[in-house]
Amino acid sequence: MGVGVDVRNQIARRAANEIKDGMIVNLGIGIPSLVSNHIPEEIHVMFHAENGILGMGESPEKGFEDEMLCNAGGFPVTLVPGASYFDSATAFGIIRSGYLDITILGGLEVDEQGDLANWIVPGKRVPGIGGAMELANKAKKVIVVMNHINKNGDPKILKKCSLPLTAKKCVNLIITDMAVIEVTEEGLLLKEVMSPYTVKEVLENTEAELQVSDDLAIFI
Amino acid sequence: MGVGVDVRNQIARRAANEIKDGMIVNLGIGIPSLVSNHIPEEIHVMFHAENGILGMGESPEKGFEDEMLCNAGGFPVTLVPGASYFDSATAFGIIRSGYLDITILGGLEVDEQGDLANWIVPGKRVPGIGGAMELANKAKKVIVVMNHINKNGDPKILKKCSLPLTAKKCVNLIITDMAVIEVTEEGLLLKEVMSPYTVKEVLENTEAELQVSDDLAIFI
Amino acid sequence: MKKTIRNAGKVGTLKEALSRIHDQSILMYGGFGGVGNPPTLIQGIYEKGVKELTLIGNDAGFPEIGIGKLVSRRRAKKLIASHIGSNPAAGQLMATGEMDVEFSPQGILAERIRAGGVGIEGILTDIGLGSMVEEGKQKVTVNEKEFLLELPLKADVSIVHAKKADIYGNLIYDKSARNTNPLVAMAGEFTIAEADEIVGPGELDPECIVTPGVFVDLVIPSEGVNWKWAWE
Amino acid sequence: MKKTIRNAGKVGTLKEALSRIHDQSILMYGGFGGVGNPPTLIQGIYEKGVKELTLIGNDAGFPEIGIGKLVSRRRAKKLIASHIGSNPAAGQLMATGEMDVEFSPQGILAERIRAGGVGIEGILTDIGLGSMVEEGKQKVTVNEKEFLLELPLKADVSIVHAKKADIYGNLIYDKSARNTNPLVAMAGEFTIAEADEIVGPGELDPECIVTPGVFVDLVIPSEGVNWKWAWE
Repeated sequence: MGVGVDVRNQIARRAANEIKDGMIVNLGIGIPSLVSNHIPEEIHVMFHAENGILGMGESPEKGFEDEMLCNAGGFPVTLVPGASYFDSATAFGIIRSGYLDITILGGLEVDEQGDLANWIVPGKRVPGIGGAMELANKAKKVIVVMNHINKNGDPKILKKCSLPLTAKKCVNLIITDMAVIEVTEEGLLLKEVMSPYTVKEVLENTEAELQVSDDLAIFI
Repeated sequence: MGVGVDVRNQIARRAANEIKDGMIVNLGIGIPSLVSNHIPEEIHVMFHAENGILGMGESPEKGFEDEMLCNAGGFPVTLVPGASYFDSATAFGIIRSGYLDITILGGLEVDEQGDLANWIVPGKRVPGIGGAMELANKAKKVIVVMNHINKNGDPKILKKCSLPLTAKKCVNLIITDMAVIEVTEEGLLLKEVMSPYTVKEVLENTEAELQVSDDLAIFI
Repeated sequence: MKKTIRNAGKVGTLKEALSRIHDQSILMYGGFGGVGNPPTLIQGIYEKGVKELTLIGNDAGFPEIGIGKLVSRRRAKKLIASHIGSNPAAGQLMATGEMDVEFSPQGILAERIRAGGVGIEGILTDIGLGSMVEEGKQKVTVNEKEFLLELPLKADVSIVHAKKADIYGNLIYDKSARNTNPLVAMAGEFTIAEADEIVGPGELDPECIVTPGVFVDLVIPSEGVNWKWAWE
Repeated sequence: MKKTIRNAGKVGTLKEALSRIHDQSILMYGGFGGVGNPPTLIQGIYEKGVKELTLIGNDAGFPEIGIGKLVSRRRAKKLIASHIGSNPAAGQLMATGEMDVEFSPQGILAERIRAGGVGIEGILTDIGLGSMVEEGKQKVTVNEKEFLLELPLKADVSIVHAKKADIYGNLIYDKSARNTNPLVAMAGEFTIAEADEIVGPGELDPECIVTPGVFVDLVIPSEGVNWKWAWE
């Protein structure tokens, strides 16, 4: 099941709420890349890219792209004041040393332990690891944004991941088209339901055990 | 036994003869640092420094020193066109990957195997390793310049080094105030005698076995 | 890895460059998602008909973009990269067994290339531990913690794309096209840079040179990007 | 090594800087033979009376130059360096056992500091094999060849000397005073840069920044070199 532009932006908008002033943030390809569009003006964030940029700004206007200034997904970006270029080894030095406050990644499966699978479906899809393994293992906070169910209608939030893992016990927060779920020491905690879904629909479409938060909110 | 300025320059002048057009060369502290004064104008050499310079030029004139532009020994230098700055990790990357055509080092002891000791006299003198271990192990050609005998009058070219080694089987050429000696597969070969010494004097002041070259020369 | 260095006059032609690249060469390339892949050299390799290459680089580009062209036209028997998602041809060749693909986590790949360039014989990391990545790799225990040993990567020939080069081979890059290029430039037994501009001695600021010329053997003029970007 | 990052307004005072440096701190310093040692911070540490430091850096400076002052005034209980020849006080303190000295080959020391900064857990090298340097070190065999395992170095506080800094902590250095400074800047749990000049946002060329600001926690103005050089 694909999700439409509005829903993708709803997810991105909710993820943007996690980003606070002064943070260093890395956004993955796909829905994560939309998050930067939803950061309020007064929040100053340094966006990091694996290819070697700290301080990416918004997308350039059509016709003003610089083909040699792109994010890790290969799409043109701009710079903010204070930005710098460096090689990819340094870019990952920043990641491995734990300087990223938040990384927002896509996911194929997440489970009750906070394990993440997002790089390979053996025999079917082999996009490769990219930077996900380092990002998921080393960022201070790992947010996974994805559809709640896959295109066959099966849950992607599982008791135990079935696909090869990207990283173990790494995910802090899951944001889907249906729900916002926190990974806690005691398991998965349903904190918010995305409008127009109900708690019942979320539970039906989740294989993992979900505790429902006492102050459950609705995100519109 | 110290050696005077003239003799130090004689050694440096002889060492300079080994440097050919287009080479990348690293000079150690002491007598080696004098070598650059003896390179003919038409020979273009890129001098490398461990602190992170490729392309050092001659010493600045008195009063024109830049305290932030120094060689690895801490003495002011200048740059030639095509020079670059980099960090010390890269400086040693250049060394370890074998890009230095020649390194010219001082020595405490050299032996018949080409082993070099030049960093420590246990209990007496502990200057530390510095870059000597990497230079001696990885440069394409290692030239040791030193006094032929130590201050007690004892030979420094030995059957077997007694001091802790800097590197094994690393030395290609030894240039002293008395002689020029090549390290060959068959042992040490006396190639030149430094004026005003005689072969007999060289042999008397050398513990290692020396073969005398068929075309022995005198260096004035 | 000791090589003959020429201090000056490293500027040459595409033909000279291609004379260094043969069937079965181990070829390392700079670039990230096509950006920073050297277009003129890749086109030259393609037109020369070189095949059975072992390619080492960040990714497989796109089918018609950058290094992707050599992959999709079946010129590689092996690819060492961090991902191939943007080039479906790479996935197909991997599935059919026509091309062997070895994955490294992206930053570890970068460090392995750097290690090859600066003469480091291995690095320890916890990245990939407990994942498919650890298969076949040696583990080393330090202070009771286990790490994966990752080995350096080197190449017969490295190709990079620079913004400016001088005749000594000193290089500066163009914005995010820097990416893996400075690392790849160090790891080639023979390193070829194609540059958008070639300048005389002393015209590059020594403080801003990213790759010291000692790592570069040949500089050729670039004819510029000859593909249409995915976003265009 | 996770630290609190402030994106802007990293500019502070010497007093703030010194509040981070205590007796028994592990202190790493940039510089090579005094050049690139941060003079204002070193003088401040000296005047504050900090003692029993573990110092990590290329060398011991000269008795009255750079980091040498802290060594010759007995402020260090341990020194990890590549040589101490230019500071006789260091040799004396080592001989009497007042200061513990650990030597690393110079380039391996630089790589160990870099490894600490970029989150690499160990490096393999043949440098030092068969010498005194291998004492007490783990060996790892790869493809039947033996290598020494060298471990990363990190510090509680790193101090560096920059030519220019901006308010984000981005740094550029001054000629050969760059040396170990960019490596040291990455390896501190808390990194303090003293800069000859502090500029506003966007005033440093992103292509020429050597240390990205993310590695730097505090920037203070430098009062400049306050010693006489050996060559003067």
